[in-house]
Amino acid sequence: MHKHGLHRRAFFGWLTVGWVAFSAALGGFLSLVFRYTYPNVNFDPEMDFIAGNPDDYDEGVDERWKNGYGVWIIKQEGKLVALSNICTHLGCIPNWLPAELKFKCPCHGSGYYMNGVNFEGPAPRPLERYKISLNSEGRVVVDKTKIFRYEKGQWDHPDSFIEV
Amino acid sequence: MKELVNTLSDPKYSFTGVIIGFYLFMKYYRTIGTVKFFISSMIIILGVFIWMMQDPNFHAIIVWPDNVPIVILLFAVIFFTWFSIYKAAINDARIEGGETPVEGSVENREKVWTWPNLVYTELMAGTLCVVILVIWSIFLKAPLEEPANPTWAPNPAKAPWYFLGLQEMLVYFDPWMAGVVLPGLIIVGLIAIPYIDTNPKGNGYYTMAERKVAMGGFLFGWLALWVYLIIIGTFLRGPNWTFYGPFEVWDFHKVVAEANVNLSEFFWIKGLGISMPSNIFLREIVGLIVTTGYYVGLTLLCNRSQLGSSLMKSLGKIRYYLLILLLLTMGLLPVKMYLRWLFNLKYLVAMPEFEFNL
Amino acid sequence: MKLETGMAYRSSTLIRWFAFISILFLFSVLAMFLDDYIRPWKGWQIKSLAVKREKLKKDIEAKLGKISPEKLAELENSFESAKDLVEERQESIRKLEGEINTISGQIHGAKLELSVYNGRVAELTFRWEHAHAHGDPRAPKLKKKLDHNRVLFAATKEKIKELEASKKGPLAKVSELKAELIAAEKEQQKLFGQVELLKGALAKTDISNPVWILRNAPFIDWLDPTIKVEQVVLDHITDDRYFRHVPKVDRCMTCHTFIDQKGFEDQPNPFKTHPNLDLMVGLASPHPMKSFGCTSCHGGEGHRINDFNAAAHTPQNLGQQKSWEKDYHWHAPHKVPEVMNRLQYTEAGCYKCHKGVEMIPMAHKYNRGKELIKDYGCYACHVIPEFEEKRKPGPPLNKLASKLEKNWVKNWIWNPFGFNSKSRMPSFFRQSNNSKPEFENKNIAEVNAMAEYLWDQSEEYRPFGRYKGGNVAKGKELISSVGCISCHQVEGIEASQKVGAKKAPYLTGTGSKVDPHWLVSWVQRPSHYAPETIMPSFRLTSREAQDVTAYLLSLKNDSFSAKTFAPLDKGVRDDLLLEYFMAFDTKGQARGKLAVLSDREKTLELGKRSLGKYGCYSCHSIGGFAPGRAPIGPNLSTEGSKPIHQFGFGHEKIPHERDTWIFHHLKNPRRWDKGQDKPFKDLSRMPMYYLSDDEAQAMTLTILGYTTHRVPEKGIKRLDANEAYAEKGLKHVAKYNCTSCHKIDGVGGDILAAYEDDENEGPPWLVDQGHRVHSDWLYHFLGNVYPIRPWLKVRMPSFKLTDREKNEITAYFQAKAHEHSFRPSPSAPVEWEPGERRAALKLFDALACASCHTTGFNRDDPMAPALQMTKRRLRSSWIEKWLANPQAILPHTTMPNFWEDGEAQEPDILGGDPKKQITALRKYLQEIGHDQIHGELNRSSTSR
Amino acid sequence: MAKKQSLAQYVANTQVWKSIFRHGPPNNARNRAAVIAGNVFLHLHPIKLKRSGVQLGYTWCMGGLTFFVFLSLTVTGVLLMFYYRPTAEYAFNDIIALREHVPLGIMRELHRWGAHLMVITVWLHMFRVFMTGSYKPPREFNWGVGVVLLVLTLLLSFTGYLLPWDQLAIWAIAVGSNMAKATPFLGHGGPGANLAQIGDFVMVSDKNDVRYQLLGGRFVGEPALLRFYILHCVFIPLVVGLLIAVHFWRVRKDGGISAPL
Repeated sequence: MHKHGLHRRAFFGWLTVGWVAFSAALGGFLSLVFRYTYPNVNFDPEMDFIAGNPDDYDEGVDERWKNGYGVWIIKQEGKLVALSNICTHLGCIPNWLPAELKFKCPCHGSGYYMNGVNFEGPAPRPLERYKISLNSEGRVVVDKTKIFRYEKGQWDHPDSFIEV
Repeated sequence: MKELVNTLSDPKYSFTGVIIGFYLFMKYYRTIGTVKFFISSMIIILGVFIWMMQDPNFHAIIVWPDNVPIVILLFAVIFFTWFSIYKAAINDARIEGGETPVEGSVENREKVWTWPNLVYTELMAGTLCVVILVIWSIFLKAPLEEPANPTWAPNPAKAPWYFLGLQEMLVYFDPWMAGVVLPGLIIVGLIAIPYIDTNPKGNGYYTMAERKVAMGGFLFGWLALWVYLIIIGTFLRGPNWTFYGPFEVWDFHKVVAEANVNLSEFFWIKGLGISMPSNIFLREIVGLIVTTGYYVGLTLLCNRSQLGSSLMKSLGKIRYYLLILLLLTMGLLPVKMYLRWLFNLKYLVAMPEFEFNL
Repeated sequence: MKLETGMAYRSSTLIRWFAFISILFLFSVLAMFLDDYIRPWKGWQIKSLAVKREKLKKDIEAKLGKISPEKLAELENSFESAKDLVEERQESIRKLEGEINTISGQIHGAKLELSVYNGRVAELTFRWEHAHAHGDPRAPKLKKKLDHNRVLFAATKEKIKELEASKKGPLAKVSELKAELIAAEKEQQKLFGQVELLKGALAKTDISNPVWILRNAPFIDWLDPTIKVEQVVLDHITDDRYFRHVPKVDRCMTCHTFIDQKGFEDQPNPFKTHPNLDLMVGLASPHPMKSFGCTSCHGGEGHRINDFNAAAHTPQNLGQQKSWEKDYHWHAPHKVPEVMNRLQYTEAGCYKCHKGVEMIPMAHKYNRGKELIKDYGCYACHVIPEFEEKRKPGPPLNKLASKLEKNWVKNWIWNPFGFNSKSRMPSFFRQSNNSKPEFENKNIAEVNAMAEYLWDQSEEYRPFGRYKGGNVAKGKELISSVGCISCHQVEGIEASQKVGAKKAPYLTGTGSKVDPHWLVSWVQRPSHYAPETIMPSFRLTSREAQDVTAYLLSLKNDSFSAKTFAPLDKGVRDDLLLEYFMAFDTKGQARGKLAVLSDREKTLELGKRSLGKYGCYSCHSIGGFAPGRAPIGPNLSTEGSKPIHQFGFGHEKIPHERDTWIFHHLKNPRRWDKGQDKPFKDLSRMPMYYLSDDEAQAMTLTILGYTTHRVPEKGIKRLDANEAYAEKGLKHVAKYNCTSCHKIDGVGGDILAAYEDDENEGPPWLVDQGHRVHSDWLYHFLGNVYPIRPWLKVRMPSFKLTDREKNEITAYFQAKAHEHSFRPSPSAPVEWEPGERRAALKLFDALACASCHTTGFNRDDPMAPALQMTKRRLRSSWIEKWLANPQAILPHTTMPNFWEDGEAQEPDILGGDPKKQITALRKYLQEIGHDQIHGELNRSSTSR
Repeated sequence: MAKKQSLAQYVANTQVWKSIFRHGPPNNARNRAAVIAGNVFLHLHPIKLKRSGVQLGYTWCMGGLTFFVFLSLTVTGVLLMFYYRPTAEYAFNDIIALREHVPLGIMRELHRWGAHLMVITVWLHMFRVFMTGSYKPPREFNWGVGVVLLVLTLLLSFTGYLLPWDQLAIWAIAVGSNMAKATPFLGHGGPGANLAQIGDFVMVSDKNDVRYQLLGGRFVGEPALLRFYILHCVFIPLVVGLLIAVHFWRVRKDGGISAPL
């Protein structure tokens, strides 16, 4: 009886070991497959570019970098800022309506003032600004990897604008 | 007249209409579930539809190739909803008279040979389906627009039609709610139906009287929310996702006054007239209280009601609270819609710092 | 033990086996994971962090060392006191901040209102315009509503403005109250800002930091790893995937972590900084890493990072190979589309983008190889890119009989180096593969026949001059001073060895070689004998020509010319001819063909065939050989991509590598025949140039550059308009060897080596020549050379230039100087300001210009160019620039700087304003100038 | 005798015929049973079923039609794959080619409208099942499987939407996939994403969130086209096929078409 019980325990011990090992291995395998779906490098386009000289820009919204780089350069109140052209609602691309002095998203109608602050439609927050700086040759460099968000109070950060 | 239709089809009014209609539908389903009613109403509907099709703007929206399936779906939904109500009405009458439902009659319980009865039925249905598909394909070309251009979004940019209900929800909710939480709850809710609905009656035959709550809940979600939102999203949302009546030109420049205000702004700025506190949670305290109140308060209220206590008894606690949670979350949508229309409320809780907006 | 009923196995056994196999499975998954996670490049990156850490620590120490402790204490004090000060004012600050808060709330509220009115105005505007345009009766009502809302909108906006204005006061007060603290913080930031930045960077290199470990931890290292594959994707340089080109991807910087960062020059590879960041890789260089990657120039498989060998690293030399074998298990790359260039051959990568240019700027090794290819005339026998239109490198042989003796020619062909140690005619005979007696006999017959054929084809030529004897010493003096040594090295003339010119043949043993009458005619007017020659005329007088000839004739090599060349063996000749005929005919037919020919015809036939066989016609123009005949050597235009198995290594024990083969082939082309039993007609014929290792290596590099790579249009270096003109002209400048005398914008001036004592005695530097002279003058001058600096012994020779060449050379200088105007030199009279002319005259006297620039003035011993030529020759702007600071243009010039440091030497004239003085002087020079372009000065016309 | 034998009889008597069909014409009880039981495709059906199960008025045949449309989509889809290359350079032109110069240019229409039809039939199937209460015990699990199949049908259609690589396609997918961005904690635009950050270690960003996994990049580009192609043509159909098998098996095991107890 006693012997039988021991046997039984050993029996369940091996069964547990087997299934635990099997599930762990299978889980590991599937995790690696999951990891496989994230490539180690990406071929997305460059995230920074040189956007001419500060003098190239007039007061207002400049759309020359919208296509290709997805950036509006806006000169307002002595500051040059690089505004993202991605709607904070669902990532559509708003249009600049010069007559109404606002950005309007065609997807769900979010509206933004020239400075990028939202005022109508479903957009939850203002447009994002990118890092903008002057390089050693005095040219404007826009770096899209660094983002400044209004609602976090980041628009006062010295990298988020150039004084002109 | 067209002007009136345009105005009335604005969700503000039409959604209210749909809710009233749904109530009447549930109440008078036996009248609706008659052939006479169907034929007369079909004549009216088709007449109205043909009249509407005379309008170039409406015509243009309807015949846009990717919208055709929705028109087909629409008529199919009308027909099949009526048809099941029709059968349910018959069965309900029989049950009241002490008979079995039609499906349970001795004749229908008799077993028949699969070959050739079912096999040929299926074969013919399939063949007919191919015929429909071929004719559809011959007359309607699959849409193809300009080559993909990641730098320029068309206006309006719409998701596939079966997701337009979700896209329409985005007007009232943040993407995490409309795109993730609500669809997720829909799926979970659907899977949960058989486990929540413990009513043993109505299994295997059409009936309304024997499972009114289940029918009401499901049909409301299915017709009043899902199908209705798809129709709005597909036919009545134009450039800038602005609302356009069925007879309105999709004028790119149309502007609708929209100045939405968060609950916190209502409270601190408009109500108390002081600036917003810098602490996020303090700032949003009202919204947090209201949201908690919505779930907890309404649940408590429901517990006290007669229906609530009887449900609690019959379902048990887990089923009951799950049901309440699902219903309340489904109810969030109409609640949010009305809050938007009545008070221009943007968010109950607005925490863009955490991307948490409700 | 008995099994249970219905069981095939004992349960316990089954379960144990299952457990065992599951554990195996678990381990295999673990092994798979580790295999994936542990990659060699990760090791290099982690090592590079340690390197960076060391550097940052040093930088921080250096920065901190600069801050004095007194200053630190002072700063601390001022900070503390500022803090106390502001603390005292805390109450009023708090009050003000409360005020600001209230106003902010009001602004917020007003803005909410504003957005309501804004929306209403927008909607009503749309609706009213719509109604108005369509004649809707509701239009007036809508308009009224719109106007009402507009008023509200404007009022709200006004309110916001007022509120914002009222907020400014308290805001300013707050910052005033906090001013000291803010200032102190700024001061601190100024002092420690950079150190803080460095410290931040240092923290990132700390691999014991838990965050660092987490970021690079197994499995979650996709989130935001710091150890990761770095790469550049090149838009306009592609990998050739046969019928498709795909953008090149380079990941070299994954291990070569600091390749584009300054400050790691002393690190061992792979952490070394690129040695030439200003030209390559650097962000501001013309070839930034992001646009050009690495393998575009270096070659190799830049996208492969998991194996040192997969990237096709190629060692520089055996030593490096050995150490790589030890460190990285290096083996020769195989099955690799493109092997890396050895370090010494890196410049081979330049050519694929820089095509169609005479020289590639900064690619010194490549340019040297190309120069050597040009000098040795490789392009004559091989098709080589960029050399398609070059003239034949050897002299024409169609008037040979009037110049040389037949016996000498035979000896020369047999062994050119026996006569001229620096011969550029290569050796075809007496080589390792044809020095068997049997082969030598045949070769002797061939040489004899070739000479006979050349004499047979030689045209009549009568030298126009007669050599009557001259002064050898004077001749020697002339040769060393007049300019010959810029192209020739001449035996017995030391200066010529100093210059070491290689453009033209080394002149040795001339007296034993050429006919004296021919020579005297040649030195005087080379084009009389060879119209196509590039040798210019130095405008020697006949006396001078006699002297020069006398010196050249005094150079003898009689032992060479005295040797009588072995006579033609007719039997051998006939055998050779039979072999030729039998290539297509039967033996009988061949014999028949031979029998028909006369004895002389047989010799000439063999001569012609031999000249064809050895490709003599490629370098020399020979009668009877049509000009369009295909070159004898293989096409080298894709040699750098030729598959390795297409190179014949024979039985030589040499590593089977492309560059090695080319190098050894250049050194000794006949070596591949070693150990092979080849019939006479199949022997390798590429001649021997006796190249030095250095030369062979340079040429190998250049040839390796000729690959099949097709860089897309976008990636190729395109010349702008200036560069294109400069490039066109440069071809002529190179052809006529202008740079051997003139240092053009810092390049060339080889002959100046002979004028170490005083460069003013040598040919003038051409600095900014396009800006300096009028283009029409230069054009004229190139066709009609006249002395500008009559005191110089070296002469600008007269080249036979076509109009087009003159034009393009002029344009070359203009383009180089970025001078876009082709304005002819001024002809209108000078316009004077009042009193300016008098001042100019005074200055001209005071500065004693005429004491050096004498011709046409009062002395006959000029030391500087005649000023009368100034008007038509020099551009006004250049004259002023020259006057202002001559040394800035020509450091060695004897022209004094009269306005040193912008200070006039004559403060009385024109108020001592240097600018005005220079202008006045320039105007004067232009006034006294001659009008005709030609510089033959008419003395009588000069006046003061 | 042999002369009178018709051709049909002759063929039916050959060894080949008999090896394939092991029973006579299904005109008697034995053979009607045999034809269903002996055929791999037909044996999904019971040999006999309740009369209401055959009635179109009860079942609307929507489930069967959904399966049928799925099969026809598989066939047309496989045929379309012969001409379609999922790359940014070619995808659009190949779609044009399918209509303009490939024979049977209606193939794409059949596939696209078929896809819409399948969404409709699967919805109506679910509607019918709910209306007849057929999800009730013992069929709860199969209803769950059905809901998953409904979701997968929508995903199939959604992933296929991108493949023509036109404006309609990428912007519909952009709008749709941006919702993944808003997934709480897993999408970089969702609630809680910015809590998952230690110093400059951003755990949820546009480079590692669920949308990146879905698209293989930060936006709808060529990797997204490839991923959607694989999902559409291989991955989801395999899962759907598997679940359909489960679904059908459970229909049989749970008592066939529902009927009053």
